[in-house]
Amino acid sequence: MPEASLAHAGALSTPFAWPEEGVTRVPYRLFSDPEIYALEQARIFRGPVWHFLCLELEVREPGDYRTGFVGDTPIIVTRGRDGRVNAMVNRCAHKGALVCHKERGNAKALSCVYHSWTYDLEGRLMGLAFRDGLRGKGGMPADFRAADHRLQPLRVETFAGMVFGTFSDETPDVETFFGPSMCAILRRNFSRPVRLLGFHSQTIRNNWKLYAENVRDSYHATLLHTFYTTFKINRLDMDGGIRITDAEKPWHHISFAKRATLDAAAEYKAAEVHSASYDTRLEGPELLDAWEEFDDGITHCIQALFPTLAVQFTLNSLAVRWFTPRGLDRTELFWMYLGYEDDAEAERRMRVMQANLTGAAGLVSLEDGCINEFVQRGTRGGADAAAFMEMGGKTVESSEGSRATEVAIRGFWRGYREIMGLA
Amino acid sequence: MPEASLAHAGALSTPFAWPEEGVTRVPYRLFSDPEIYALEQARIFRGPVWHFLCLELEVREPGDYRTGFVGDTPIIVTRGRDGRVNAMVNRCAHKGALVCHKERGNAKALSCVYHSWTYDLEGRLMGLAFRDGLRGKGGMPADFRAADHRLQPLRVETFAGMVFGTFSDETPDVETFFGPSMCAILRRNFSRPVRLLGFHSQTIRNNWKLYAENVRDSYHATLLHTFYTTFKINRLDMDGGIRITDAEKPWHHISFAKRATLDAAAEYKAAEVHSASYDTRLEGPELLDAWEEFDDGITHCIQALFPTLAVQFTLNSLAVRWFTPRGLDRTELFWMYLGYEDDAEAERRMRVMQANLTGAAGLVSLEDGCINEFVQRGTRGGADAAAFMEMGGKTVESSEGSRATEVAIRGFWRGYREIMGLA
Amino acid sequence: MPEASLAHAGALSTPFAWPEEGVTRVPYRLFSDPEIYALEQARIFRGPVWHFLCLELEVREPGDYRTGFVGDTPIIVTRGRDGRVNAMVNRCAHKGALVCHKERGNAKALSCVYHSWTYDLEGRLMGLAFRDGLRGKGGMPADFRAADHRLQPLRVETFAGMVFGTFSDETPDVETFFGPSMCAILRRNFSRPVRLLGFHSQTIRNNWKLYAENVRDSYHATLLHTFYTTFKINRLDMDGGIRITDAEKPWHHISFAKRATLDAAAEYKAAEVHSASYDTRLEGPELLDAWEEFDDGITHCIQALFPTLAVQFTLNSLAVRWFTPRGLDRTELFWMYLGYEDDAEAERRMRVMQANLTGAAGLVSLEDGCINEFVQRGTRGGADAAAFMEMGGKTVESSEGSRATEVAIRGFWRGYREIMGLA
Amino acid sequence: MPETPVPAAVPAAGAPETGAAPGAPLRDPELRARIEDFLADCAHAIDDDRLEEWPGFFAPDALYRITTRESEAAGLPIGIMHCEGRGMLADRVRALRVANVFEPHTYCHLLGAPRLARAGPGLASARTNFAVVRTMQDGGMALFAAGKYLDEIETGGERLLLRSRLVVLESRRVDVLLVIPL
Amino acid sequence: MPETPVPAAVPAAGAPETGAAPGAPLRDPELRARIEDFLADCAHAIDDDRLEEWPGFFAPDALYRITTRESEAAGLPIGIMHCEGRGMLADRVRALRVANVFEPHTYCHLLGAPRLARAGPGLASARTNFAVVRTMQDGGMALFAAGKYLDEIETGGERLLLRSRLVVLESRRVDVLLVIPL
Amino acid sequence: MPETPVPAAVPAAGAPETGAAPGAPLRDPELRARIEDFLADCAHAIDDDRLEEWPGFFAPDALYRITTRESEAAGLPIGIMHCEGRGMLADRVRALRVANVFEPHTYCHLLGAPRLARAGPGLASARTNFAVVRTMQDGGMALFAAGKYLDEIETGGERLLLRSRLVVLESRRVDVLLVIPL
Ligand code: FES
Ligand code: FES
Ligand code: FES
Ligand SMILES: [Fe+3]
Ligand SMILES: [Fe+3]
Ligand SMILES: [Fe+3]
Repeated sequence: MPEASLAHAGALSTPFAWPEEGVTRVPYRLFSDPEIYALEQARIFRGPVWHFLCLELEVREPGDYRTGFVGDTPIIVTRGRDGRVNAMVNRCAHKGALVCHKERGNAKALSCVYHSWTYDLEGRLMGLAFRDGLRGKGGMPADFRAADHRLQPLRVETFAGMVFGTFSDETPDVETFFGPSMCAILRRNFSRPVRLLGFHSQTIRNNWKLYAENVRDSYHATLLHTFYTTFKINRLDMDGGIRITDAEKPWHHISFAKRATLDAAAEYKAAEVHSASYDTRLEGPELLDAWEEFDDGITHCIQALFPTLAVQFTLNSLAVRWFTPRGLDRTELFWMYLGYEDDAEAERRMRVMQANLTGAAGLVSLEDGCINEFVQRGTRGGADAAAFMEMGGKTVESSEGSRATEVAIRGFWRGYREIMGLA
Repeated sequence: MPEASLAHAGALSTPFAWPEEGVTRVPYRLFSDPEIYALEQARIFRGPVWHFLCLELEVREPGDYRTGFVGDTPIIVTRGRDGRVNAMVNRCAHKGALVCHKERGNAKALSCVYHSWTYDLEGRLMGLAFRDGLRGKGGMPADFRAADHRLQPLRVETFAGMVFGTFSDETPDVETFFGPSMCAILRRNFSRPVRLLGFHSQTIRNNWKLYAENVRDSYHATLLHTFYTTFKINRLDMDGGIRITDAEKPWHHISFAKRATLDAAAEYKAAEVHSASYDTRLEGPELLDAWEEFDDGITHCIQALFPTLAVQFTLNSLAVRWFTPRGLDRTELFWMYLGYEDDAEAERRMRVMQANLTGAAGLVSLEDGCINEFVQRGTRGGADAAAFMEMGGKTVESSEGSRATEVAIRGFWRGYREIMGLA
Repeated sequence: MPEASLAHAGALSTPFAWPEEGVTRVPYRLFSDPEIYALEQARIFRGPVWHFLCLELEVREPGDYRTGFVGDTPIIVTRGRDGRVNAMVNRCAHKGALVCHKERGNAKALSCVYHSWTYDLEGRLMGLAFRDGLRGKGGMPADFRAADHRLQPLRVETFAGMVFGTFSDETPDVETFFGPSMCAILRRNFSRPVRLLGFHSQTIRNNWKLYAENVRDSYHATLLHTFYTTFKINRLDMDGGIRITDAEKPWHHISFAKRATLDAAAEYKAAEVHSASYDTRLEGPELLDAWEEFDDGITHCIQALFPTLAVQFTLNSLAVRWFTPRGLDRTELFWMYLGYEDDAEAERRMRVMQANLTGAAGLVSLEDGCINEFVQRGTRGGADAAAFMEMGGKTVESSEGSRATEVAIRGFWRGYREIMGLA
Repeated sequence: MPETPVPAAVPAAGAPETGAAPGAPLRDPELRARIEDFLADCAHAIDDDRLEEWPGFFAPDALYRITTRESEAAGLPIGIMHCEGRGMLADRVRALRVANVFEPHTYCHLLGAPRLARAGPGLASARTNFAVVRTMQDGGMALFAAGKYLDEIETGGERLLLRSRLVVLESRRVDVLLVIPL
Repeated sequence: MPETPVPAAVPAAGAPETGAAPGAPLRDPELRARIEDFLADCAHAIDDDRLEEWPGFFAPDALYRITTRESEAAGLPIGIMHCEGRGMLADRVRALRVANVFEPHTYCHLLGAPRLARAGPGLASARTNFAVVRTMQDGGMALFAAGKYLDEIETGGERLLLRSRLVVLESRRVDVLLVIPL
Repeated sequence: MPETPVPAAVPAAGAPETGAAPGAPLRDPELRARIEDFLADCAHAIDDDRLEEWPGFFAPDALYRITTRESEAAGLPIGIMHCEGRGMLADRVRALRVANVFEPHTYCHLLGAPRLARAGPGLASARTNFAVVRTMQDGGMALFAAGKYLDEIETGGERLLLRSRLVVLESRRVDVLLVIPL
């Protein structure tokens, strides 16, 4: 079916009805229906939502550009001569070619290689070859006006060193969209100039929303990622909780823990946590060398921003993680590791070592590379069945005292359902 | 289109009408229409049909499990503590992850790695981690009842060492479903304890039903598999025939031949059988060493069980073959080679040698790896055309005297059409 | 959706409306909608259009056959005993298998390997194995008539050494379809017996129509293929133009240039042609050795024949190029290089050298391998947007004086729209 | 439910230089060169469709088996192909030429460095990882097979000969069919 | 917008025989043979799931890093894996055995010819292109990784040992996950 | 309709140790090592984007052709690339740098063991199977090319030089385009 046909849920060839239990149930059809995927492109990715585009440091100098995606739509982010950051669709106004076919670069202007239509860094058409033909023959008609043609712009806002873009005029400003509580913690993390330490990505074989759930699933970490548990980096029996940062729009959340407060709970013995089988001596203990970086005692903190961004500060490892749908059952997950410009050598060294914990080969994250695929595969043939998520109750509200809850996932689905218009 | 939408033929976006000539005609659309594929999942694979799951010997001990598929749906087969064989959908009752992500194993209980929901070997939920949260915070709501959650069970019956499963309560018992005549020959083949001698699979690039036809196509063997003919292992001019084992439900059949009765027919010269070009001397004749294993003179016997199972006894080679759709134009074909526990060394050796005849590299079967793909590719652009199958007449009835017939294929389509509800 | 369902534009699940500006606008949906693809199969590839099948020299001798495709439909071209060229669908009349599974060969008759149904070189059923069964058992019913079964034929015409086929009885004869002006230049190119010098293909990752545009895009060559420009092989400031060979049916065109007439135009400086950066000294100048082969001064001439064929004579390089859809966003592009039987050794040597300019690794054509993919990717998420093509005006008429025009592309869409019945 | 036992710490020594390959290292440059050439020739004969030469690389009573890693681990006697003696190899080639029906395709063998060892007097062992790229007549190209050759090579005679070749495939699943020997 | 500068004509000489590999050519047949066997053994130990042997191929204080071509070019300190010392290698293996959850799969390493050079007394350098074919338990087989090993090998002792191995992957994108070392 | 004639039985001898490679075996360890390093260096220069060095591996009047197995079998003079002399190789490199437009990508060459032979005084022949893994800037990685190098190598001078390299691709179909030399 053409994407064009799916601007509204009403256009679905098979009507969709959310179970009456609400967001404690999620029909598996949402992960396997190509029409739902097309609808998401229109309602979420081209809709009233702020999408992470890149970090400001990736387009530091005027003329720097960096390409990416908002959903399926190819995007260019540029730093203008005026120092402002711009974003536009990477689709030539002439015949639709990618204007930038390199992922990164620096250019005075954006020139499409097909017919040399050339745009300024804001995406305005500056000129085109042979506009008046040659020797008065050929060329564009008299009524051609360059001003009528430009690269489709996105609204752009930068916050805490991150660049966000949206296709919609309805989207409230970034700080309103994410809310003050979320913005405060982001400011904490990006209080000083950051430097890029590492970058790679993963292809995960699942619908993008399964990873969105995974990021919000404070219930699984200690059970699936047993390295976490074993080495007491992050356990549910540390002080910690889930903060829904906006009760009205419970789409985003913060998950935090304080390592120092560990008080081993009996439930861990009860729980079928196979990490029990692992003795905790590391032959290379420097792997976990860390220092107290903040005075709030928070040693593990993840901010999940609707729909596809997460910022994490685990021990001293600062990383920005985001993901992009690559089809119904493929998602690309990007990892960007950061440090501060003024890090001491020893500090940088510890951040480098701690990066072993996360990413595609992360000792405490590699399971997430396959677990969502297990759900994608497990739900095949089950389009009529639904997930059951009542851990921590059936409501969507902060759970400051416990992370043994699925509240943040329910919050995601609240937002998804609202934006998608799925009654 | 979501699978969910196709419970009935009436839901097809393009109405389907079977040609008036009936099952002597098969529209090629059936091999290329994704909606038909989705409908098959509901009507055949989740419908009132017994599906082969595995051999009993694969789950010999209590706690043994083995995963597989019924159509697109992932399945677990287990041997319970009570020694009974169970089957259930490999989909966690929590959020749908594969509960078993290893193909085989032995376990006291089935524990989902995502959040450690744990099930007994019958698929009943035994417990889940942090059900009551930690220190009274978090956990499941008060009205949570473990008994409400379990892995979706299949009905299971074992027969002649084979494990069958069905999703439907309407399916009659296995012996009724396959019929006494079929069951008799299966008992003959599995009269003594069997041992696994070999296992591998093939990806064939065709719709699963083309292989279902191929297995029932007694007309092609001697023409396509010229090695057969040349070495007089199986020819149409041996005594043999096609037995439709249930006139009412002509879905299954037995094909048999008696090698000793070969009486070279003139038609072989007439027929364009290019094996004529092959002189019959083998430099390694031990390849075909065999012994008379049964006193009924039958040296070649194939039982085709609707929809996707075949058991074959060719010379002394006993094999179970089954296939699973892997999409509209992909099918996985599994080969399992067997011998008897009490085989003499010389007998086992002959079974091993004879295995060269079949399988992915089988001297007389490798053509089936590509021939159905040739049909898949030949019928592209021909969704409105249909196959013509009147060899051996237009009816569906046993043909004890000849295998120069397509009766068994027509029988398959009779069953397919009935179950699919395609008028 | 089954192909069967899309015989008419009315069958589209989402109605299509062409923009009121007409063929100066092309909605990107046409490159990404699977229903449009299916409709093209019925209306264009199985419709009233002549399709290039192969060169006569590929089936020189009686019994020679060569397989190929018309859209998705597999085809066989044969040379009959009577010396005439035949074409038929490569789909057995029995059950639909490819009758020829080798790309080329010579055979007395066409015999399907599945059940040995055998056809003469015109596709008539000659015989089938065991038609009367064996010893009077089995075989075809009494009312079976071989004459009722044959390979589906295509109408065939040969012109200038090229073999064309069509499924429709409405298609006018080849010379009428392509028009006298086009046929005249084709005769010029194939005035003497040709010899095959080279053959290869490319997979390009775009919808087939993007390449059809590319071939007709006289505006891009000098801007994208800077090697062209730099070495003054073909520039817009040479005498040259676009000849729409049939005003009524402006589907085909001829593009030509006269190298000797180069008169470097100021617009080249103005144009953002990055070739400026390349100094023109070749270390191996023999690459461009050429001779004046015709007295009309034309040194660069491309004939684009609707829908998927182009014949080119660039310097002394004669090549036939055609392309076949391999799905919505895949196309296979074939290159066949030719010389004349009576070429002198030095001439053949120059044709061989000049072949470095074109093909998958062509110094002036390799960009076309990726540029259409850039459009395919650039238009993702833009199904509602459209290309803008007013270079050289908004009309469809010859532009003898200039190639700074998109007239030939507009001509293609005029034909496409008419045949597809897209109002 | 990890069935694997907890491993011991790093093995004190573990003679990594010999690893799994049995017997003493084979370091005679001349013999190494001969074996490397021999193994390449055997692969090239297949790749170049000189299949009639292929049985000539084997001893008259050689054993040639193709099986899968999974079957080998399970000790199953039936793999995917089993030939005893050069005659059966020749029969395979002749069946391919005159009897079997399949779409034309070619192989391109990529061999890793063979791990050689002395396996007895006049006998060398070689373990060679390999990959085979299969190309169909329409240009479709894919990784068809990957695995290892476990060879016993007779080095005593004037020409090297395979006494046995066990082809262990990584995958238990074959794409379409296997007719050209690996 | 080609940022690349216009290159000079063909370099007069450019010592192509040594190319990028630093140091003097290493042509001693005996040592070449030992190193070739050593590199093969290290790959086979992984392929055969003898992972507990793998750290034994490294010097006690060895450096093992997996990074990407793109990250290496950008000089980024964080790649995909970073181990200092044999102990961290052993920890990786033990985590794989007892802690990490993933679908069972195997590797098949294909190594190109190692380009050897002398890198100092008792030290050799090797650059070896490689590809790893990953096979899942269901038979699914794919090219999982390609790139180059940049090794420093201690040749002084009785056994060869890796002083450092830098694994540079061609792709910055990993398919699913990376848990078995490359 | 099998056009292939019925083959004879197993060839009595068939000199499998030399197989297709012409001329006498080349067993001098020193020269084998030099050639192996030379071939690896040539591949690494391409893989590392040191393309300006690449023509330096060829003799001034060298012949470099890329063609397909199918075209070679048919004796067609036009393949996919045809360069006569080092100058044309340099022109290809410069066109790639400054004129041609394409999406950035890299190669990783995997070379099988070269089958070496003496082809005359001061001349060696080598047949080397290869595969090239192409990686796009977005991390997309695929088997791009497989085939064989048929080389003539001048061994007389101080540096080895390719007198001719014929690149025979398995597939007649190129994925997208070919601009970086193979
Ligand atoms: S498509 Fe960009 S200039 Fe024509
Ligand atoms: S999905 Fe299985 S326990 Fe949560
Ligand atoms: S399909 Fe061609 S003969 Fe049966
Ligand atoms: Fe996680
Ligand atoms: Fe068969
Ligand atoms: Fe072009």
